[in-house]
Amino acid sequence: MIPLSHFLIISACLFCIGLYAVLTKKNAIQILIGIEFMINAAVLNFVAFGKFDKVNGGGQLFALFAIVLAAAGVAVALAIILNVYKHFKTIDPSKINKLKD
Amino acid sequence: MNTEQLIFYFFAALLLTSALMVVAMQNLVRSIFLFFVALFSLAALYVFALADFIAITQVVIYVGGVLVLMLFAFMLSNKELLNSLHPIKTSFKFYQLTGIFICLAFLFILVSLNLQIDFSGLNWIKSSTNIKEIDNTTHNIGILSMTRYLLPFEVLSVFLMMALIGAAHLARKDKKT
Amino acid sequence: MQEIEFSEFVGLISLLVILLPLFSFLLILAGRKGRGANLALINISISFILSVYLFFFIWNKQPIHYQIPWFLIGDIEFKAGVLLNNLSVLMITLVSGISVLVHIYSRTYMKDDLNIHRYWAYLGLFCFSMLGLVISDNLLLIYLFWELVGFSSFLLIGFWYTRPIASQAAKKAFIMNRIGDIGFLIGIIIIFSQFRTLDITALFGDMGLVKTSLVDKGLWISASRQMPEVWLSIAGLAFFIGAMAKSAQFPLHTWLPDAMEGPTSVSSLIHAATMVAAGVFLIARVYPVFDPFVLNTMVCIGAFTAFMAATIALSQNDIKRILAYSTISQLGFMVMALGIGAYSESIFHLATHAFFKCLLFLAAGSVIHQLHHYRDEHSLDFDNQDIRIMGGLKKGMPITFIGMCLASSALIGLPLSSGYLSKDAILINAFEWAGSRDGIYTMIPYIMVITSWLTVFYISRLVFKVFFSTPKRMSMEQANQIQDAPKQMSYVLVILSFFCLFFAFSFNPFSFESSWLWDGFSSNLFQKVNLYHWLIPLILNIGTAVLIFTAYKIYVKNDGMSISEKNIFHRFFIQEWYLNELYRYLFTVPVEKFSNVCYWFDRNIIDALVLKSVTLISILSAISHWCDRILVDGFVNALGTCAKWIGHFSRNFQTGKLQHYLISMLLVVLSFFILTYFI
Amino acid sequence: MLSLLIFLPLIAALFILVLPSRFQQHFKYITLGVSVIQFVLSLFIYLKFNSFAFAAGINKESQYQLLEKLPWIRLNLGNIGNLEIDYFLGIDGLSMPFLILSALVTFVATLASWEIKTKLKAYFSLFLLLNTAVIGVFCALDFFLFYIFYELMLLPLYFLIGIWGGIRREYAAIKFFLYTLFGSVFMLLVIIGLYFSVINPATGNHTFNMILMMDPANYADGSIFSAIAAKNLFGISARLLAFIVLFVAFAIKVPIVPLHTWLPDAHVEAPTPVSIILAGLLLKVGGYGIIRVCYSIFPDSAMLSAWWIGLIGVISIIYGALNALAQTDLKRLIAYSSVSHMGFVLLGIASSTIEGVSGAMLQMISHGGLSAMLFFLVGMIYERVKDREIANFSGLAEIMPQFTAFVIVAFFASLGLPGFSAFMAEAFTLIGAFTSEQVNGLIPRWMSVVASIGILLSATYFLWTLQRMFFGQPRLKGAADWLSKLSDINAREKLALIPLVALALALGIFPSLLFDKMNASVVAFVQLISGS
Repeated sequence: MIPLSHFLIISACLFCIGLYAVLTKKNAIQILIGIEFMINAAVLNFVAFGKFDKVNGGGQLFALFAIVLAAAGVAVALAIILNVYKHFKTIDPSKINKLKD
Repeated sequence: MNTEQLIFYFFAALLLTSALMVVAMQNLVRSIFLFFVALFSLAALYVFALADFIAITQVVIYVGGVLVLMLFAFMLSNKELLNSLHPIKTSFKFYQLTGIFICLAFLFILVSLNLQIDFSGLNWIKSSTNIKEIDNTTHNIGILSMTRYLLPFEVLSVFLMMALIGAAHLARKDKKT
Repeated sequence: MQEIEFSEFVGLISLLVILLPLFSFLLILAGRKGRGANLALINISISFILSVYLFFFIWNKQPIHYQIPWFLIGDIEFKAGVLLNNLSVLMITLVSGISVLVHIYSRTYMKDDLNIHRYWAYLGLFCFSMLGLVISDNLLLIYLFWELVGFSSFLLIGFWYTRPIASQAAKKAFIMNRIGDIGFLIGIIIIFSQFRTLDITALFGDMGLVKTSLVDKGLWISASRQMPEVWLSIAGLAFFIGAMAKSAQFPLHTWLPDAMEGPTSVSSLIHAATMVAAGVFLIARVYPVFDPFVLNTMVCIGAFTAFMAATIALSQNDIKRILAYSTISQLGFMVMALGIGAYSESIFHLATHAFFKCLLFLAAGSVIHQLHHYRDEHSLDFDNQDIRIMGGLKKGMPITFIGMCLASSALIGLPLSSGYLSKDAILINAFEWAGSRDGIYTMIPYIMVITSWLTVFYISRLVFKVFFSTPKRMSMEQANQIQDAPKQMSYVLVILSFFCLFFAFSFNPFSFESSWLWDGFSSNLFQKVNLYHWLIPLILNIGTAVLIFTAYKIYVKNDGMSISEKNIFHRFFIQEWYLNELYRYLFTVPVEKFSNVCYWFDRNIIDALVLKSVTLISILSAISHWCDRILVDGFVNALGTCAKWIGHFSRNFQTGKLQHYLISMLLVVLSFFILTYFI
Repeated sequence: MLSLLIFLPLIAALFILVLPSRFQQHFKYITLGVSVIQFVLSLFIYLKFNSFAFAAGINKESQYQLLEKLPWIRLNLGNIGNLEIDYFLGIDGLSMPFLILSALVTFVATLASWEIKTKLKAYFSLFLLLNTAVIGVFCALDFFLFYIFYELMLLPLYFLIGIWGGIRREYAAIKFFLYTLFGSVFMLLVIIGLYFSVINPATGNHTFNMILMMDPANYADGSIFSAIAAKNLFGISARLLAFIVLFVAFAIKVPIVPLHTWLPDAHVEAPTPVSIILAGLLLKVGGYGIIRVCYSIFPDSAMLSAWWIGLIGVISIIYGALNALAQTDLKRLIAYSSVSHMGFVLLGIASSTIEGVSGAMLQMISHGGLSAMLFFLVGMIYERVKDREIANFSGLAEIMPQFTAFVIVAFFASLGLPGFSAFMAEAFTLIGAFTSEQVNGLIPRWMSVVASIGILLSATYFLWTLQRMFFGQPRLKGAADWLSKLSDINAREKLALIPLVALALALGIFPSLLFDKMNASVVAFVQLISGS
């Protein structure tokens, strides 16, 4: 029997790794991967808590939903990345600073 | 330490190592393959949380869908994208430090919070220990998704369709321009 | 009732007389270039006819005075109106008559000028103002026309304004006249503040205010006001200065010779016959205001002017300048005559002089005109106004020659001419007047006699040189070829010649007392001394005969004594007594210098003082500004700078980079966590 | 009626301000329309104006015409009493002529504004604001209101000179501003002093009402400016001191020697329309102020200082004329000639005789028209070739005959040729000054005689200029280039000049047009100041 807190610590580690990727990576795809890590960390939490909710199965079902959503998100994000590349000729987010005034 | 624990920690270590390597890797192709490894080990961890169907789904969707999509995305795209994806030798920058600092701070917060909270003291977790385990999770999920969670399920399906159409629209080559 | 209607009628007619030329002025100026000759002539002719009509109405009958209210100031009402008495009807007839002749003459004389419409317009303006001047009943109105006369004279002298000399002369004429105008104005002011009216009849009539005012214990007392006696003399002098400028009396005469830069017809009308007589006219109008002191001054100045101008005329070579000085000299006669009280003689001489001087000028004009044409046709080069190069014109120009001779004889005062009557009358009166004086005044008539002999000499010199002597620059045959001027011009000469003879003025050629004109103003002031009445003309004429003969010898036969051009007197005379230079160094240059000094003063003293005080204030303000900046503003600025600095700092967050925003966001989330759970 | 006259331009200015800039070519027509309406209104006022003795105005409120009196500011100041400021307008024979003059000069200045090409919106709104202020000054009967309008004139003028002026415009604008402010600051002190001295008998409050200030009975016992109390300030009579301060404030505007040096600079640097307004109206505000304020409120002090004022007038006449003679810049020459001509106004007022005051009034109106005309004419040359040096021109009569005709008219009119208004004005001023010794013994006779030399000098400088610039052979500094630029006068310029010529001629030949309307007021004024 694996204690719940172990799952949570692993998911926290995974989340931070994803966060690091999102914050520092110079490549949009890598950032996307970081985001996936973060989603997966969340999914792991769902699943871990879902262990204690067998009857309603909320944890598992929402984990399922989250996975599907993440997949859809990836598809859209990749499409966006392609378009961004077409438009800016780069996928380095630090070079895309049109948000600056 | 029994075998179950041993396997669990092995997969956990594999997950964290591969994830770290994914983010530390400069080469995109390699990091994607390592990502593949990380996802597999994550699926393994799900099994330990009594979620076999989720684990299968994880493998099918991520490994069969997302990763393939990613690989195809830059393999099918034009040559310059690939060229620009060549690893750039960068020194250790201030922003990386900042990122590490923030991540560690978050980690510290999450872990410390995790340690502070007594999960087993929670009511619903306490009560759940009395309920008998249901083996057939797949069956249970099927019923639940068509009864209790019908609305989120339908919303999700519509959303999924929208996302796919959007992705297809974004990714297509605009002939007019 | 009927009388009022009658005077209204006459008033309207006289108004018409003066307004017609004004219409021609306005219409011609508004009309097309080069036109207007006929309009001007028609208008002035109608004017002339109407004034002749008025003349017969008024002459030696009841004067007519017609007024309308003009404006009100305080409780004094000013009226504008016409006063028609013997003097004014004589003057309007004279002025309009000569104007008509000059208009006819100018049609030919000015034919070739491009801006002829301006000429006609200006002539119209002149006639308007001159006629207005003589019939006005009010000193203010007279002043108005007086200056308008000066103004139109300015325009006409400067008619050829592209010639610098002409515009210079025009300016000089106007400014010289302005000096006189100021005098006139001061006179008006004194009269007005003393008598509270400017009406001529009320002031200078038989029982007018001026005559009834008293001089008592150093005070000049009128019905309502009084002022120190000296102002009476000043008023008289002021009016006299006005007359002096207009009638070109020493020392304000120098503008008249320069005014000869205008067209000759203008010189003849304005600067010989009419305008210059305005001064004499003014003196006659305001005669009662002169006290003995002013009258004596008038005599001296008149006599001196006459003498001086005659000497200058002796030496001049420009035909028009000679005539100009001759005019000045004759005007001196008139002024002197007025000074001695020979009022009617003076007016008489004014009338005769108007005709013969006009004729002299027009004749000279036709000589100039013909010489000019001859010169242009034969492309010769000479000054067509210089009498030294003229000669032998007698044969080709008989009408001009005869006209000139008649006019000269009138000027000299030969028997049977009109001048004989008027000029000798003045001389006789002068002797009679001097009989009752002593000291320097006894010299006056003798000076006049000498002047009159000088007159004989210079005019003979002119006639002989122009018509008899051998011409320079061309042969005698060439000179004989020069023909009389075209018909229109010649007719005018003929008409004027008629007025140079005695019968136009008197049936008895030897007695001015029988002249109708003299009769119209008869004011016998002096004990009649019969001796003078035949002795003076006799002596004069004997002298005249001798002088004419001498002049003939010198200028025609070229023998006898010849006048050296290096003679000091000659130099003095030919330079016109150096008066122009004197004025230049005495007035023009100092005024100019003084005005520059004033301007310097203005810039460097007054303005500099202002600027200095401003500098002082600005130094003070600089000090206070320093305090302000360092102490008060410093604090505020520090706050401002701080805010700015913070602004710049936070601006750095706005990089536009997604990840940086994310970092910031996470830092904030982090700090919330820390705040919530750890502190 | 008067409010309409005053605020019409203000409304137009606001209208122009809200219009978008793409209509800026039409602003001048709006301004022109306003000035025409104003002119028509003022003509209407002129025709309806009652010239009988019972409507003389001056020191009797009931005799003013077109009165408008509204309580404006009422403040309870505790133990000092109630603050009482009225919106109080009205005209009498001494202010009515200025309304017509203002409207006419504004009209001409608007036509001259055609040449302004930059920042039209700002220009025309400032221009209209100035117009409001000027007319307001001539109508205001409440001293506070008067002061507000008086100061309001400064602001637009400062900007008009400072922005659209010539090369040294900032210098000129600041000089003008400082000079005028210098006068008006002290004026404010006197106004406050008067406020605390005068009591409205009807309400018992202190008041700013100018008409009440003219009556010695309204002064509070022992107040600083009370004639009976005869208090001293700094060793001299307080009333005399106040008179001098007010006089200096207005005399700067007139201007008098030695406070005139702002005038040549301001006139020369200002753009043509502003020069026109400056010379045509602003100088008259000074003269009007002296009559309406200084003399009417402090007649006793005015009598004491008449000799000095007359002397200043004479000095201004001669000194201004001599300075004009020394000028090489045509505009500066005309500016100095203004100093000389305005000296007559001072002399006429100082004489305190009916003739003198009438002459001074006529001189102001006449000079208003003529100086506007002169500056307009100079402006025409300047805008064609950007040069005004007299020596750079010769024989302009050949090149621009119609222009020269107008110049001759303007020059001769201002040098006092009879038949034009300036002559009548100067003649009556001199008559008044001369008569003064007999009537009230204020001014010695020699002043009048000396002043008449000014007329001679004015003839000298104008004719000299005429001879140098317009007569002679055509010879220009800029040769053929200038020759092509020096086109003759156009229809717009004629439209501006002809009314001015007509005004000068009309007043010169029929001075009754003006004298009749203001005679009663002048008589009342002279009675007031001579205390009978």
